[in-house]
Amino acid sequence: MCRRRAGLLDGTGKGVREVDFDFTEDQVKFREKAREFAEREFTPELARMFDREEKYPDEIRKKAHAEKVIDYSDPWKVLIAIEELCRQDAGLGISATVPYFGEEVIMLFGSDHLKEKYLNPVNEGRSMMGLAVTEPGGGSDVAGLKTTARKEGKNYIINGAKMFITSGSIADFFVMLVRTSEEEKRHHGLSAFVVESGFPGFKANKLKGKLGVRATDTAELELNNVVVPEENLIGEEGKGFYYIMTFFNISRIFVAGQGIGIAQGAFDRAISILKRKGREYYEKEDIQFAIADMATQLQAARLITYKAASYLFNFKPDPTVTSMAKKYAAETAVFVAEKALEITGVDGISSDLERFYRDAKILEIWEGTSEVEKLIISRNIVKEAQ
Amino acid sequence: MCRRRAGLLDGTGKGVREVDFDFTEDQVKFREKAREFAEREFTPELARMFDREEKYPDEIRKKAHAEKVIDYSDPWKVLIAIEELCRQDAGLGISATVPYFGEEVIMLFGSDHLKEKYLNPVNEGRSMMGLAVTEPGGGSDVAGLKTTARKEGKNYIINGAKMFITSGSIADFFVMLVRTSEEEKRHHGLSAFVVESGFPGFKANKLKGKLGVRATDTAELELNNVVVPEENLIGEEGKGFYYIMTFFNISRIFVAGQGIGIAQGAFDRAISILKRKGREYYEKEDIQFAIADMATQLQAARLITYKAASYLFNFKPDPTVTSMAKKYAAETAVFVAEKALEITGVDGISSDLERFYRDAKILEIWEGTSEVEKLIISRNIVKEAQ
Amino acid sequence: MDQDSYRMLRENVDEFCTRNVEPLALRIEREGMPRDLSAKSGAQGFNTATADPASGGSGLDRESYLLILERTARSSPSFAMYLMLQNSIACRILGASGKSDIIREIASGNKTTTVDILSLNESSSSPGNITISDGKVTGTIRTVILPSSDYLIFQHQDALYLAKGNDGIEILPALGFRGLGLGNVSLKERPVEKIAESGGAALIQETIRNSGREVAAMALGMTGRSIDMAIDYSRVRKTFGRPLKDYEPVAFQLSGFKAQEEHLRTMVFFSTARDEYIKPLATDLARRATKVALQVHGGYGYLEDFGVEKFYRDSMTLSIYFGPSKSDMRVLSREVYGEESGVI
Amino acid sequence: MDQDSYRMLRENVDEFCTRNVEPLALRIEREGMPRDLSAKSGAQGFNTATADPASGGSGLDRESYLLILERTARSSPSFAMYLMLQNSIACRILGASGKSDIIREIASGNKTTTVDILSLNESSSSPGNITISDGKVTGTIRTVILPSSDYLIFQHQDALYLAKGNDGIEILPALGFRGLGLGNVSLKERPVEKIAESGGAALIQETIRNSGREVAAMALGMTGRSIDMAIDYSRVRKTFGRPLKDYEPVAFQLSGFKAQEEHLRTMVFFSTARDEYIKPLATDLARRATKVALQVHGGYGYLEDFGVEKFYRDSMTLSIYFGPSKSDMRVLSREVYGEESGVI
Repeated sequence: MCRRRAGLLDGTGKGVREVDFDFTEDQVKFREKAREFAEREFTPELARMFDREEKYPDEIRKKAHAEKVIDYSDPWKVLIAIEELCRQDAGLGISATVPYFGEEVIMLFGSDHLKEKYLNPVNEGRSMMGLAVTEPGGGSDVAGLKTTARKEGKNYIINGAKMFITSGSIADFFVMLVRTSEEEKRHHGLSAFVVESGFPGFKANKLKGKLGVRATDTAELELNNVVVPEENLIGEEGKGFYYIMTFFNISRIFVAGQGIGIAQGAFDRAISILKRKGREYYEKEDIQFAIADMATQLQAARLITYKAASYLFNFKPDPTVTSMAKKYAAETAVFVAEKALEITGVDGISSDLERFYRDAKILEIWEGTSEVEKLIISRNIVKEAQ
Repeated sequence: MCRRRAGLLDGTGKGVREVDFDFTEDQVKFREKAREFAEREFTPELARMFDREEKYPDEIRKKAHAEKVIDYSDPWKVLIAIEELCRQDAGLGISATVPYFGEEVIMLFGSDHLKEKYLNPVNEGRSMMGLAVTEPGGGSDVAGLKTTARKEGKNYIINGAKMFITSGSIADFFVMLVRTSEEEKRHHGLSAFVVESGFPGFKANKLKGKLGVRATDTAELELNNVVVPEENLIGEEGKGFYYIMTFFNISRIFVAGQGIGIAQGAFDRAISILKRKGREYYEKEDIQFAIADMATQLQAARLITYKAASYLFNFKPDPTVTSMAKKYAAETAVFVAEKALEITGVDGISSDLERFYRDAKILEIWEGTSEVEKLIISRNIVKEAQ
Repeated sequence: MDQDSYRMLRENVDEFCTRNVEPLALRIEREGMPRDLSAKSGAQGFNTATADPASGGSGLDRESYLLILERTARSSPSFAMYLMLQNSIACRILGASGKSDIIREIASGNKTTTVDILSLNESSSSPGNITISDGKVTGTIRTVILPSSDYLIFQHQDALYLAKGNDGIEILPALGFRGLGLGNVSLKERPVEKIAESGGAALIQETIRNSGREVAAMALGMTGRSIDMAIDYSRVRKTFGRPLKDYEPVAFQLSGFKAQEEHLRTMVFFSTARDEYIKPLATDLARRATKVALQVHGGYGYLEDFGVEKFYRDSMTLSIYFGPSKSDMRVLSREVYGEESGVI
Repeated sequence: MDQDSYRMLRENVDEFCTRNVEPLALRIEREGMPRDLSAKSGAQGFNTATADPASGGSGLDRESYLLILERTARSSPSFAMYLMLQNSIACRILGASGKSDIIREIASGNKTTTVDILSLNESSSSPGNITISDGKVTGTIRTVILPSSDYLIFQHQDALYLAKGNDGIEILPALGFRGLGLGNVSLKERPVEKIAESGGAALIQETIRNSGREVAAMALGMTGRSIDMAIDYSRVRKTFGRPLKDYEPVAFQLSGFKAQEEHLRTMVFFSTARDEYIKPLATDLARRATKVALQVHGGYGYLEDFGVEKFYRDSMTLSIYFGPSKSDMRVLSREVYGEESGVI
């Protein structure tokens, strides 16, 4: 069959473009760069220390920015960096990529004024931003959120609370989704604002004691009559829900990238422990079966993620595939980390592997729990089926 | 992020090629053609009839050939045809694509004489071929096979038996792997021959009562002093094992195609039954969760298969990914068929869906059990890890 | 039942199976239950094991009956399902309706009875389309197990009816229990007897609900036999120069299933756990075990002749025909929560 | 144990936990077991529950001991593991070595003892590197649970040794049982007492093997508590306008786990099934249940404050520390096959 194929190509010389699974040379090089950075900067000692002390690694953020490991000019490179950084350590890796979290909302829907005032400093590494959507007792039910913004003259007055906000106690400002009117269709009453942490009435309480990704900062926000100038409204009033959902369809791909990274990192470590244990250990069939299952699922997660990314980055996003990527990569991170501990036993659980197991679990929860992703996937599919 | 990406492309105009998940227009059209053929020819009544009567559908083979549904000039089209045909019915679908089974061995390693004498009639639809490797009590341990070929003058005399040979009682000839010498490394003593079913001493006993793919023909072959002319030796003596393993690295991709087809077919039928049952049934969360899991795994299996195919069809085969594709697509077929029955219950199990459940299981057995695929995957991966 | 009677009954059933069921197992799958097997089984008292002796039943206790189901399912799940359909389903309904004449016919094995149970399954959307007037029934009853039965019991507008014979059967694909078949039964102006004025659906459903441990007993037999076959096969089949049993994953997995089988046996026969709990545990085990048993057999497992693939089909079918039941889950959930839950 | 004594002991342990363990649960995770908790628990007789009263033990029966482990694991698996380490592991070995003086110290809670069990685990490749001469030990004993113990029992060249104190601990990442910690213990020219000439490894291994049901009891407590927390949470937490418990998958899944918990309880306390069989069943259930419990809590589940994430960590750790044991499987496999199997 191979020869015939050759014959065909030789014969017609069409050289048609077809399914292609390889990255460009440029992307491959960038991946090496990101990996090299992570291996150099994210030493096991540092990773353990930040995990233990639950500190945000600001030095690492600065270095990553200085070395252009986070290159927002090419989304593929962002995805690749997330993967390679999380592969070394999810807490530090996410911390390095998180200062820009939420940026696309302003980029896509914000005024030039907002872009200039808020995004430029972020992109220059002088400022950090965050996204504030979830509320206490809220979670996946975004349309049900209760924090309100009331128009008064040229300002909005915000009251309420936000929960599980990444970089909540360290970011300079947030893209925040709040309720501006009581519409019958609840999601029509939501709007997005830029809210600075320096605004009077803004308070952040850092949440200590997370199961994993402990280097990242997470906080509960309190908003007591916070006065926000009307020019900080992003886009139009009442469109906030749509903006945020658009954003999630982008960011879920990056969460999938975190999943691949964590899974790959856990896998790497398991293989290296097994090789250290020796041939008679890793050549047992049950171990080999587990390795094959892990590697296959990891390969599959990688491909779904790249497919979703390829569609999005070429301006034809497919929300179904995006949700599949998020769900499957999260499952894969949890599955691989779990299997990695199983096949390495005492050696594994007393090593850095244990952190990957703890880190992985958040992926099934944040930016849409796996349950919510499944509902999205299923609804779309059933709708499309004739 | 999307806009920036645009900016980059506009700015540099590089238009670099990157990961791409879409088929060409030509391939998409061919898929429609194959689907249309299967839907027209593989009626549920016919599929049930051939399943019940365990008959090989020779008329369908002829039609498929006449309508060029099996277009061996492009391996992508072969893969696509296998998928779309098995999606409608695996028994009929495999039957239509199986006359050529083993062809690549002669194509890649056979003499011009063999190609002319044996392959031309096959490609013209006038003849059927098969592959005879497995032996009674043999299975995955190919190197351990016992059928012998003894040189006598200008002939080889073959004695032994072959088991589970697809098209065994209907093919005109077989690519057969036999032992030509007793080497210490067992697989060095194997050679491949073209053996005609018309040769004296050749006998085929059709195996009735398979769990699934019952339209396909399966037989046990007995070889009693079968005289095979020396020009029917494929390539060199002692290289047979290598030829067959090379072939399996091609054919496993097509088995993966069968898996995707069966999984997709089971999925289609489940969705259509659910839609008939009505909204209050399929909108139950447990059903939606199942649909999402099925669809995601199917998507993943598709992508691994296409990746393996893309590598092979571009002359850079990756045996690890090929084995992943075979294993994962087979698992997916079994998983999706099983879930499909679970979520459709009595309605599903009393419909054609039950056949998909039976058909799927063979994929975890033939052309390398899932266990063997896992050992291949794991060995390669551990070897590659530094 | 004490250990001795248990062992004696077990030996008795096993001998019956070795002599009468095992040799026919393949034929039952291909051509259906032979009539004389029902007669022989009737002579042993199996057909109406638990029915009241006053109405022609054998009056065995439940444990004995469960043992019969387990042991016969090892040879032929179709035959075990036949016994269960006559005993747990038909006889209980006939007993409640005072139709002891028919129980006597079942006991002898001369006649068979079926009950339309699947259309009451929550996963079924095909209640058929029958009309009854002047004591005559017309229409189709869909997805009937053992559609060729002499008697057919079904509910219509909550009344319970008994029809004799039928006016044609459309055979449906049957994944499992092929010895009984599955079909849509046509009835044309056929006389029916109303055997209960109301509560028909409830009676059938309750009968099914009360058969959870019986279903588990069948699953136990299917698990045990298929794993035993795989163990035997793993002793003789060599690969890469060693018997399969020498490989850890094979030996440990099959041994693990034997341990689970033993545990399930304890649960089916001796535990006070609820039937609703034991049933899904059992069907789930059977599905997993039979799949592994088939896989261990490789290509041979895919052939009817080797007798292992039927367990794969039948265990899946059993789990569909008798579960999973959302109403069971809702009852359990209500208990756990002490209030309504799982309502959407 | 009759129903009444069972209930009384249970109430007693629960009250102890409510008063003394529950309020400290988070602190135990973060800072380790406070010394005065061991004293209080010693006063209740928990520290040496099953040891011979003649050597300072409480002489409770095994069921009582299992109950203590289950109930304390509901509040703090670390504390339960502490009790198990003192009781099932240390006291049994000390008892066999006639060291009743140390058992008395354990009983009072004044001293803690640990045993190097993990280096004998099949999955461990780090036996450490110690040398003993002239009654002094030098080197590192790796992966020790509760490394800060006052006494450390370990085997070396098959003899059994007891060391007092240590010369430094390298803290290792500990996924679970953080209240005890995990570390490499350094010993430098430290005096040791040889407490058995030979059979040291076998004694430790046997002690672990005999603790299967104890491990299962802990898993039971962890399963039960995490699911109870998830059920409570599902009542109060609303999403899309309805409490979580109203959704079928939530309610049915959690209820299903409660049923499995009940079943496991029966097995742990009342069944005659082998410990090797109950243990993996229990740890597997705990792993699945705690994962679901965490997931039901959403983001809150990810926070230590809510007390559910520790069960997720601890159940995984329990299943690694105490299994899966290939030697157990090989024994089972030998029984099933009646000959060697699973050897490659």
